Amino acid sequence: MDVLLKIETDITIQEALDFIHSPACGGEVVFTGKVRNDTKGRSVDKLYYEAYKDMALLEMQKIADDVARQWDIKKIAMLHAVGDKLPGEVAVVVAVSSVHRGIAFDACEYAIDTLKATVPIWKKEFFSDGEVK
Amino acid sequence: MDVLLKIETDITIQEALDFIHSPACGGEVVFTGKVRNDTKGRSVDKLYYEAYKDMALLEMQKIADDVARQWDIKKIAMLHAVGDKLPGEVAVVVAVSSVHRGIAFDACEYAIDTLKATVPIWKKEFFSDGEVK
Amino acid sequence: MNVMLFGVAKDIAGVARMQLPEGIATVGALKAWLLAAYPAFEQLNSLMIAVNKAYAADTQAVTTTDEIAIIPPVSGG
Amino acid sequence: MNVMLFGVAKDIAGVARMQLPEGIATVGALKAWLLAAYPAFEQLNSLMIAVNKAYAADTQAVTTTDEIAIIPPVSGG
Repeated sequence: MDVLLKIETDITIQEALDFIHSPACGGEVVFTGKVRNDTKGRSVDKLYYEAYKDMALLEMQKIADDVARQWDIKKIAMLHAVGDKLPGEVAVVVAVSSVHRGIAFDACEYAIDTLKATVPIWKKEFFSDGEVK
Repeated sequence: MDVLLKIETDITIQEALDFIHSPACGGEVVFTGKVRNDTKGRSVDKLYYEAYKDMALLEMQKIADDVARQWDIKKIAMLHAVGDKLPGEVAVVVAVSSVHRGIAFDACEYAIDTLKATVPIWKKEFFSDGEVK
Repeated sequence: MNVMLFGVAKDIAGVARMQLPEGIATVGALKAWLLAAYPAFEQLNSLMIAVNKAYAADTQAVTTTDEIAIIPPVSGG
Repeated sequence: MNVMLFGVAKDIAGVARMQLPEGIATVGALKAWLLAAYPAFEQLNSLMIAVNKAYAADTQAVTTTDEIAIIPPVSGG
Protein backbone atom coordinates (compact mmCIF):
# COMPACT_ATOMS: atom_id res chain seq x y z
CA MET A 1 0.00 0.00 0.00
CA ASP A 2 1.32 3.45 -0.95
CA VAL A 3 0.96 6.09 1.77
CA LEU A 4 1.03 9.89 1.63
CA LEU A 5 1.00 11.70 4.99
CA LYS A 6 1.16 15.46 5.30
CA ILE A 7 0.64 18.10 7.97
CA GLU A 8 1.13 21.54 6.47
CA THR A 9 -0.33 25.05 6.38
CA ASP A 10 -1.95 24.44 3.02
CA ILE A 11 -3.38 21.17 1.80
CA THR A 12 -5.57 20.51 -1.22
CA ILE A 13 -8.02 17.80 -2.20
CA GLN A 14 -6.31 17.68 -5.59
CA GLU A 15 -2.96 16.49 -4.24
CA ALA A 16 -4.74 13.64 -2.46
CA LEU A 17 -6.64 12.74 -5.65
CA ASP A 18 -3.42 12.85 -7.66
CA PHE A 19 -1.67 10.57 -5.18
CA ILE A 20 -4.35 7.86 -5.03
CA HIS A 21 -4.97 7.78 -8.79
CA SER A 22 -4.17 4.46 -10.43
CA PRO A 23 -5.50 2.72 -13.55
CA ALA A 24 -5.50 -0.51 -11.53
CA CYS A 25 -8.01 0.85 -9.00
CA GLY A 26 -11.69 1.19 -9.82
CA GLY A 27 -12.88 2.84 -6.63
CA GLU A 28 -11.76 5.99 -4.87
CA VAL A 29 -13.35 7.38 -1.72
CA VAL A 30 -12.34 10.80 -0.45
CA PHE A 31 -13.42 12.44 2.78
CA THR A 32 -12.85 16.17 3.14
CA GLY A 33 -13.39 18.01 6.39
CA LYS A 34 -13.89 21.73 5.94
CA VAL A 35 -14.18 24.55 8.45
CA ARG A 36 -17.85 25.24 9.11
CA ASN A 37 -19.18 28.75 9.52
CA ASP A 38 -21.02 27.74 12.66
CA THR A 39 -20.74 25.40 15.63
CA LYS A 40 -23.99 24.48 17.33
CA GLY A 41 -25.69 27.59 15.98
CA ARG A 42 -22.89 30.00 16.90
CA SER A 43 -21.17 31.86 14.09
CA VAL A 44 -17.48 31.00 13.66
CA ASP A 45 -14.90 33.42 12.20
CA LYS A 46 -12.01 30.99 11.94
CA LEU A 47 -10.33 27.96 13.41
CA TYR A 48 -6.72 27.60 14.45
CA TYR A 49 -5.17 24.14 14.20
CA GLU A 50 -2.06 23.19 16.17
CA ALA A 51 -0.26 19.87 15.74
CA TYR A 52 2.40 17.93 17.60
CA LYS A 53 3.66 17.28 14.14
CA ASP A 54 6.27 14.52 14.58
CA MET A 55 3.97 12.43 16.74
CA ALA A 56 0.92 13.21 14.59
CA LEU A 57 2.69 11.83 11.51
CA LEU A 58 3.61 8.67 13.45
CA GLU A 59 -0.01 8.22 14.57
CA MET A 60 -1.18 8.74 11.00
CA GLN A 61 1.28 6.06 9.89
CA LYS A 62 -0.24 3.70 12.51
CA ILE A 63 -3.68 4.31 10.99
CA ALA A 64 -2.29 3.56 7.53
CA ASP A 65 -0.75 0.34 8.90
CA ASP A 66 -4.11 -0.64 10.47
CA VAL A 67 -5.86 0.03 7.16
CA ALA A 68 -3.34 -2.11 5.25
CA ARG A 69 -3.87 -4.96 7.74
CA GLN A 70 -7.67 -4.85 7.51
CA TRP A 71 -8.42 -4.14 3.86
CA ASP A 72 -6.98 -4.57 0.38
CA ILE A 73 -6.44 -0.84 -0.14
CA LYS A 74 -3.87 0.15 -2.78
CA LYS A 75 -3.21 3.78 -1.81
CA ILE A 76 -4.08 6.08 1.05
CA ALA A 77 -3.47 9.79 1.56
CA MET A 78 -4.03 11.57 4.87
CA LEU A 79 -3.52 15.33 4.94
CA HIS A 80 -4.21 17.74 7.79
CA ALA A 81 -3.93 21.52 7.74
CA VAL A 82 -2.42 23.61 10.54
CA GLY A 83 -2.62 27.32 11.37
CA ASP A 84 -5.54 29.69 10.75
CA LYS A 85 -8.34 28.28 8.63
CA LEU A 86 -11.42 30.20 7.49
CA PRO A 87 -14.92 28.79 6.95
CA GLY A 88 -14.99 26.75 3.75
CA GLU A 89 -11.28 25.99 3.85
CA VAL A 90 -9.98 22.43 3.91
CA ALA A 91 -8.92 21.13 7.33
CA VAL A 92 -8.42 17.44 6.60
CA VAL A 93 -8.46 15.07 3.63
CA VAL A 94 -8.47 11.28 3.75
CA ALA A 95 -8.43 9.53 0.38
CA VAL A 96 -8.20 5.84 -0.47
CA SER A 97 -8.24 3.82 -3.66
CA SER A 98 -8.95 0.16 -4.06
CA VAL A 99 -10.16 -2.34 -6.61
CA HIS A 100 -13.56 -2.64 -4.91
CA ARG A 101 -15.67 0.22 -3.65
CA GLY A 102 -17.18 -1.27 -0.48
CA ILE A 103 -13.87 -1.59 1.32
CA ALA A 104 -12.83 1.86 0.11
CA PHE A 105 -15.78 3.37 2.03
CA ASP A 106 -15.00 1.25 5.10
CA ALA A 107 -11.29 2.08 5.11
CA CYS A 108 -11.82 5.81 4.52
CA GLU A 109 -14.37 6.10 7.32
CA TYR A 110 -12.16 4.08 9.68
CA ALA A 111 -9.17 6.31 8.89
CA ILE A 112 -10.95 9.64 9.49
CA ASP A 113 -12.70 8.36 12.63
CA THR A 114 -9.41 7.12 14.05
CA LEU A 115 -7.53 10.24 12.99
CA LYS A 116 -10.00 12.38 14.93
CA ALA A 117 -9.63 10.15 17.99
CA THR A 118 -5.88 9.59 18.18
CA VAL A 119 -3.81 12.04 16.12
CA PRO A 120 -2.41 14.86 18.29
CA ILE A 121 -3.91 17.86 16.54
CA TRP A 122 -6.00 20.50 18.29
CA LYS A 123 -8.38 23.16 17.08
CA LYS A 124 -9.28 26.48 18.64
CA GLU A 125 -12.59 28.01 17.59
CA PHE A 126 -12.76 31.79 17.20
CA PHE A 127 -16.44 32.65 17.52
CA SER A 128 -17.90 35.79 15.97
CA ASP A 129 -19.05 36.90 19.43
CA GLY A 130 -15.42 37.12 20.53
CA GLU A 131 -15.13 33.91 22.51
CA VAL A 132 -12.19 31.60 21.84
CA LYS A 133 -12.56 27.97 22.78
CA MET B 1 -31.05 19.58 -0.70
CA ASP B 2 -29.29 20.83 -3.85
CA VAL B 3 -28.90 18.26 -6.60
CA LEU B 4 -26.59 18.12 -9.64
CA LEU B 5 -27.22 15.28 -12.10
CA LYS B 6 -25.22 14.83 -15.28
CA ILE B 7 -24.71 12.20 -17.96
CA GLU B 8 -22.16 13.43 -20.48
CA THR B 9 -19.13 12.36 -22.49
CA ASP B 10 -16.77 14.11 -20.11
CA ILE B 11 -17.23 14.47 -16.39
CA THR B 12 -14.72 15.62 -13.78
CA ILE B 13 -14.33 15.13 -10.04
CA GLN B 14 -13.70 18.87 -9.77
CA GLU B 15 -17.17 19.89 -10.99
CA ALA B 16 -18.71 17.62 -8.35
CA LEU B 17 -16.43 19.10 -5.66
CA ASP B 18 -17.29 22.62 -6.78
CA PHE B 19 -21.02 21.87 -6.64
CA ILE B 20 -21.08 20.34 -3.15
CA HIS B 21 -18.81 22.97 -1.58
CA SER B 22 -20.45 25.02 1.16
CA PRO B 23 -19.05 26.83 4.22
CA ALA B 24 -22.03 25.48 6.15
CA CYS B 25 -21.00 21.84 5.58
CA GLY B 26 -18.13 20.27 7.47
CA GLY B 27 -18.05 16.90 5.77
CA GLU B 28 -17.76 15.91 2.13
CA VAL B 29 -17.58 12.35 0.85
CA VAL B 30 -16.80 11.68 -2.80
CA PHE B 31 -16.83 8.34 -4.55
CA THR B 32 -15.13 8.11 -7.93
CA GLY B 33 -15.38 5.05 -10.14
CA LYS B 34 -12.60 4.84 -12.69
CA VAL B 35 -12.02 2.46 -15.57
CA ARG B 36 -9.70 -0.32 -14.43
CA ASN B 37 -6.99 -1.71 -16.67
CA ASP B 38 -8.11 -5.24 -15.90
CA THR B 39 -11.22 -7.27 -15.08
CA LYS B 40 -10.65 -10.50 -13.18
CA GLY B 41 -7.06 -10.68 -14.37
CA ARG B 42 -7.81 -9.92 -18.05
CA SER B 43 -6.29 -6.80 -19.53
CA VAL B 44 -8.84 -4.17 -20.61
CA ASP B 45 -8.20 -1.66 -23.42
CA LYS B 46 -11.31 0.49 -22.91
CA LEU B 47 -14.91 0.55 -21.83
CA TYR B 48 -17.85 1.90 -23.74
CA TYR B 49 -20.76 3.31 -21.71
CA GLU B 50 -24.24 3.65 -23.17
CA ALA B 51 -27.12 5.34 -21.32
CA TYR B 52 -30.87 5.60 -21.72
CA LYS B 53 -30.24 9.17 -20.78
CA ASP B 54 -33.70 10.58 -20.07
CA MET B 55 -34.67 7.64 -17.89
CA ALA B 56 -31.22 7.47 -16.26
CA LEU B 57 -31.55 11.09 -15.12
CA LEU B 58 -35.00 10.34 -13.69
CA GLU B 59 -33.64 7.31 -11.81
CA MET B 60 -30.77 9.42 -10.50
CA GLN B 61 -33.32 11.97 -9.28
CA LYS B 62 -35.15 9.16 -7.44
CA ILE B 63 -31.91 8.26 -5.69
CA ALA B 64 -31.42 11.90 -4.71
CA ASP B 65 -35.00 11.99 -3.38
CA ASP B 66 -34.35 8.80 -1.36
CA VAL B 67 -31.16 10.32 0.05
CA ALA B 68 -33.00 13.50 1.05
CA ARG B 69 -35.67 11.43 2.80
CA GLN B 70 -33.18 9.33 4.75
CA TRP B 71 -30.40 11.74 5.73
CA ASP B 72 -29.73 15.40 6.41
CA ILE B 73 -27.54 15.85 3.32
CA LYS B 74 -27.15 19.41 2.03
CA LYS B 75 -25.89 18.77 -1.48
CA ILE B 76 -25.45 15.80 -3.77
CA ALA B 77 -23.86 15.48 -7.20
CA MET B 78 -24.17 12.37 -9.37
CA LEU B 79 -22.26 12.33 -12.64
CA HIS B 80 -21.87 9.48 -15.10
CA ALA B 81 -19.75 9.39 -18.24
CA VAL B 82 -20.87 7.90 -21.56
CA GLY B 83 -18.94 6.84 -24.65
CA ASP B 84 -15.42 5.40 -24.84
CA LYS B 85 -13.44 5.52 -21.62
CA LEU B 86 -9.83 4.43 -21.20
CA PRO B 87 -8.26 2.87 -18.10
CA GLY B 88 -7.78 5.53 -15.43
CA GLU B 89 -10.57 7.75 -16.78
CA VAL B 90 -13.53 8.75 -14.63
CA ALA B 91 -16.72 6.75 -15.22
CA VAL B 92 -18.87 7.91 -12.31
CA VAL B 93 -18.72 10.44 -9.47
CA VAL B 94 -21.06 10.63 -6.47
CA ALA B 95 -20.38 13.47 -4.05
CA VAL B 96 -22.31 14.56 -0.97
CA SER B 97 -21.85 17.23 1.66
CA SER B 98 -23.39 17.41 5.09
CA VAL B 99 -22.82 18.91 8.48
CA HIS B 100 -21.81 15.53 9.94
CA ARG B 101 -19.48 13.04 8.35
CA GLY B 102 -21.07 9.72 9.33
CA ILE B 103 -24.23 10.31 7.31
CA ALA B 104 -22.17 11.62 4.40
CA PHE B 105 -20.46 8.22 4.13
CA ASP B 106 -23.79 6.39 4.45
CA ALA B 107 -25.55 8.55 1.87
CA CYS B 108 -22.70 8.43 -0.64
CA GLU B 109 -22.40 4.63 -0.43
CA TYR B 110 -26.20 4.24 -0.71
CA ALA B 111 -26.26 6.49 -3.77
CA ILE B 112 -23.49 4.70 -5.70
CA ASP B 113 -24.81 1.24 -4.76
CA THR B 114 -28.31 2.19 -5.91
CA LEU B 115 -27.03 3.92 -9.04
CA LYS B 116 -25.23 0.73 -10.06
CA ALA B 117 -28.38 -1.32 -9.43
CA THR B 118 -31.10 0.83 -11.00
CA VAL B 119 -29.82 3.51 -13.37
CA PRO B 120 -30.12 2.39 -17.02
CA ILE B 121 -26.49 2.65 -18.08
CA TRP B 122 -24.55 -0.20 -19.66
CA LYS B 123 -20.88 -0.85 -20.16
CA LYS B 124 -19.14 -2.89 -22.81
CA GLU B 125 -15.67 -4.14 -21.99
CA PHE B 126 -13.08 -4.23 -24.78
CA PHE B 127 -10.47 -6.76 -23.67
CA SER B 128 -6.90 -6.63 -24.94
CA ASP B 129 -7.29 -10.17 -26.30
CA GLY B 130 -9.95 -8.89 -28.69
CA GLU B 131 -13.09 -10.05 -26.91
CA VAL B 132 -15.91 -7.57 -26.37
CA LYS B 133 -18.35 -8.26 -23.60
CA MET C 1 -45.75 -0.40 -31.03
CA ASN C 2 -42.19 0.91 -31.18
CA VAL C 3 -39.61 -0.13 -28.57
CA MET C 4 -36.02 0.91 -27.87
CA LEU C 5 -33.34 -1.63 -27.00
CA PHE C 6 -30.21 -1.02 -24.97
CA GLY C 7 -27.02 -2.82 -23.96
CA VAL C 8 -26.94 -6.54 -24.54
CA ALA C 9 -30.65 -6.52 -25.52
CA LYS C 10 -29.66 -4.44 -28.53
CA ASP C 11 -26.87 -6.91 -29.32
CA ILE C 12 -29.24 -9.89 -29.07
CA ALA C 13 -31.91 -8.35 -31.30
CA GLY C 14 -29.37 -6.69 -33.59
CA VAL C 15 -31.33 -3.43 -33.62
CA ALA C 16 -31.69 -0.36 -31.38
CA ARG C 17 -35.39 0.03 -32.21
CA MET C 18 -38.02 -2.42 -33.33
CA GLN C 19 -41.70 -2.44 -34.24
CA LEU C 20 -43.79 -4.96 -32.31
CA PRO C 21 -46.81 -6.76 -33.77
CA GLU C 22 -50.24 -5.49 -32.77
CA GLY C 23 -52.20 -6.94 -29.88
CA ILE C 24 -49.58 -6.61 -27.10
CA ALA C 25 -51.50 -4.94 -24.28
CA THR C 26 -49.34 -5.35 -21.17
CA VAL C 27 -45.69 -5.36 -20.11
CA GLY C 28 -46.03 -9.07 -19.32
CA ALA C 29 -47.29 -9.82 -22.81
CA LEU C 30 -44.47 -7.78 -24.29
CA LYS C 31 -41.88 -9.77 -22.31
CA ALA C 32 -43.49 -13.05 -23.40
CA TRP C 33 -43.36 -11.97 -27.03
CA LEU C 34 -39.68 -10.94 -26.70
CA LEU C 35 -38.66 -14.23 -25.08
CA ALA C 36 -40.46 -16.18 -27.81
CA ALA C 37 -38.92 -14.09 -30.60
CA TYR C 38 -35.41 -13.98 -29.09
CA PRO C 39 -34.78 -17.00 -26.85
CA ALA C 40 -31.33 -15.58 -25.95
CA PHE C 41 -33.14 -13.15 -23.63
CA GLU C 42 -33.68 -16.17 -21.33
CA GLN C 43 -29.93 -16.08 -20.57
CA LEU C 44 -30.09 -12.60 -19.01
CA ASN C 45 -30.15 -12.25 -15.24
CA SER C 46 -33.03 -9.84 -15.59
CA LEU C 47 -35.22 -8.33 -18.25
CA MET C 48 -37.04 -5.16 -17.33
CA ILE C 49 -39.36 -3.02 -19.37
CA ALA C 50 -39.49 0.74 -18.95
CA VAL C 51 -42.70 2.52 -19.88
CA ASN C 52 -42.44 6.27 -20.24
CA LYS C 53 -38.97 6.24 -18.64
CA ALA C 54 -39.93 4.28 -15.51
CA TYR C 55 -39.59 0.60 -14.62
CA ALA C 56 -42.94 -1.08 -15.18
CA ALA C 57 -44.60 -4.11 -13.57
CA ASP C 58 -45.81 -6.99 -15.75
CA THR C 59 -49.42 -5.96 -15.19
CA GLN C 60 -48.93 -2.44 -16.53
CA ALA C 61 -50.85 -1.64 -19.72
CA VAL C 62 -48.96 -0.40 -22.76
CA THR C 63 -50.26 1.47 -25.79
CA THR C 64 -48.70 2.67 -29.01
CA THR C 65 -48.27 6.17 -27.61
CA ASP C 66 -46.07 4.99 -24.72
CA GLU C 67 -42.28 5.29 -24.83
CA ILE C 68 -41.17 1.69 -24.27
CA ALA C 69 -37.63 0.43 -23.64
CA ILE C 70 -36.09 -3.00 -23.13
CA ILE C 71 -33.76 -2.82 -20.12
CA PRO C 72 -31.26 -5.68 -19.74
CA PRO C 73 -29.19 -5.86 -16.51
CA VAL C 74 -27.66 -2.43 -15.97
CA SER C 75 -23.89 -2.14 -15.53
CA GLY C 76 -23.06 1.50 -14.96
CA GLY C 77 -20.42 2.76 -12.57
CA MET D 1 12.73 16.88 33.01
CA ASN D 2 11.40 19.03 30.19
CA VAL D 3 7.86 18.60 28.86
CA MET D 4 5.92 20.09 25.94
CA LEU D 5 2.30 21.20 26.31
CA PHE D 6 -0.29 21.40 23.55
CA GLY D 7 -3.83 22.66 23.03
CA VAL D 8 -5.81 23.45 26.14
CA ALA D 9 -3.03 22.00 28.32
CA LYS D 10 -0.80 24.85 27.10
CA ASP D 11 -3.60 27.33 27.86
CA ILE D 12 -4.07 25.96 31.39
CA ALA D 13 -0.38 26.01 32.25
CA GLY D 14 0.25 29.22 30.32
CA VAL D 15 3.44 27.83 28.77
CA ALA D 16 4.33 25.59 25.81
CA ARG D 17 7.25 24.00 27.68
CA MET D 18 7.96 23.51 31.33
CA GLN D 19 10.68 22.04 33.51
CA LEU D 20 9.43 19.43 36.02
CA PRO D 21 10.95 18.95 39.48
CA GLU D 22 13.29 15.99 39.92
CA GLY D 23 12.11 12.64 41.21
CA ILE D 24 9.29 11.93 38.73
CA ALA D 25 10.01 8.40 37.50
CA THR D 26 6.84 7.26 35.73
CA VAL D 27 4.06 8.59 33.51
CA GLY D 28 1.63 8.05 36.41
CA ALA D 29 3.75 10.14 38.75
CA LEU D 30 4.02 12.85 36.13
CA LYS D 31 0.21 12.99 35.74
CA ALA D 32 -0.21 13.14 39.53
CA TRP D 33 2.23 16.03 39.75
CA LEU D 34 0.45 17.90 36.93
CA LEU D 35 -3.00 17.47 38.50
CA ALA D 36 -1.68 18.72 41.82
CA ALA D 37 0.08 21.71 40.25
CA TYR D 38 -2.77 22.59 37.85
CA PRO D 39 -6.14 21.42 39.24
CA ALA D 40 -7.83 22.66 36.03
CA PHE D 41 -6.47 19.54 34.32
CA GLU D 42 -9.15 17.62 36.28
CA GLN D 43 -11.77 19.25 34.02
CA LEU D 44 -10.40 17.63 30.86
CA ASN D 45 -12.11 14.56 29.43
CA SER D 46 -8.72 12.91 29.11
CA LEU D 47 -5.09 13.62 29.87
CA MET D 48 -2.56 11.54 28.00
CA ILE D 49 1.20 11.62 28.13
CA ALA D 50 3.33 10.93 25.09
CA VAL D 51 6.84 9.60 25.62
CA ASN D 52 9.14 9.77 22.61
CA LYS D 53 6.16 10.56 20.33
CA ALA D 54 3.94 7.65 21.41
CA TYR D 55 1.06 7.42 23.88
CA ALA D 56 2.41 6.00 27.16
CA ALA D 57 0.77 3.93 29.91
CA ASP D 58 0.91 5.18 33.50
CA THR D 59 3.44 2.49 34.38
CA GLN D 60 5.95 3.58 31.77
CA ALA D 61 9.25 4.90 33.12
CA VAL D 62 10.40 8.39 32.10
CA THR D 63 13.86 9.87 32.23
CA THR D 64 15.32 13.28 31.48
CA THR D 65 16.44 12.15 28.02
CA ASP D 66 12.89 11.27 26.92
CA GLU D 67 10.80 13.60 24.75
CA ILE D 68 7.68 14.08 26.85
CA ALA D 69 4.44 15.80 25.83
CA ILE D 70 1.16 16.58 27.60
CA ILE D 71 -1.71 15.55 25.31
CA PRO D 72 -5.15 16.98 26.16
CA PRO D 73 -8.19 15.65 24.24
CA VAL D 74 -7.35 15.86 20.54
CA SER D 75 -9.69 17.77 18.23
CA GLY D 76 -8.33 17.54 14.71
CA GLY D 77 -10.40 17.11 11.60
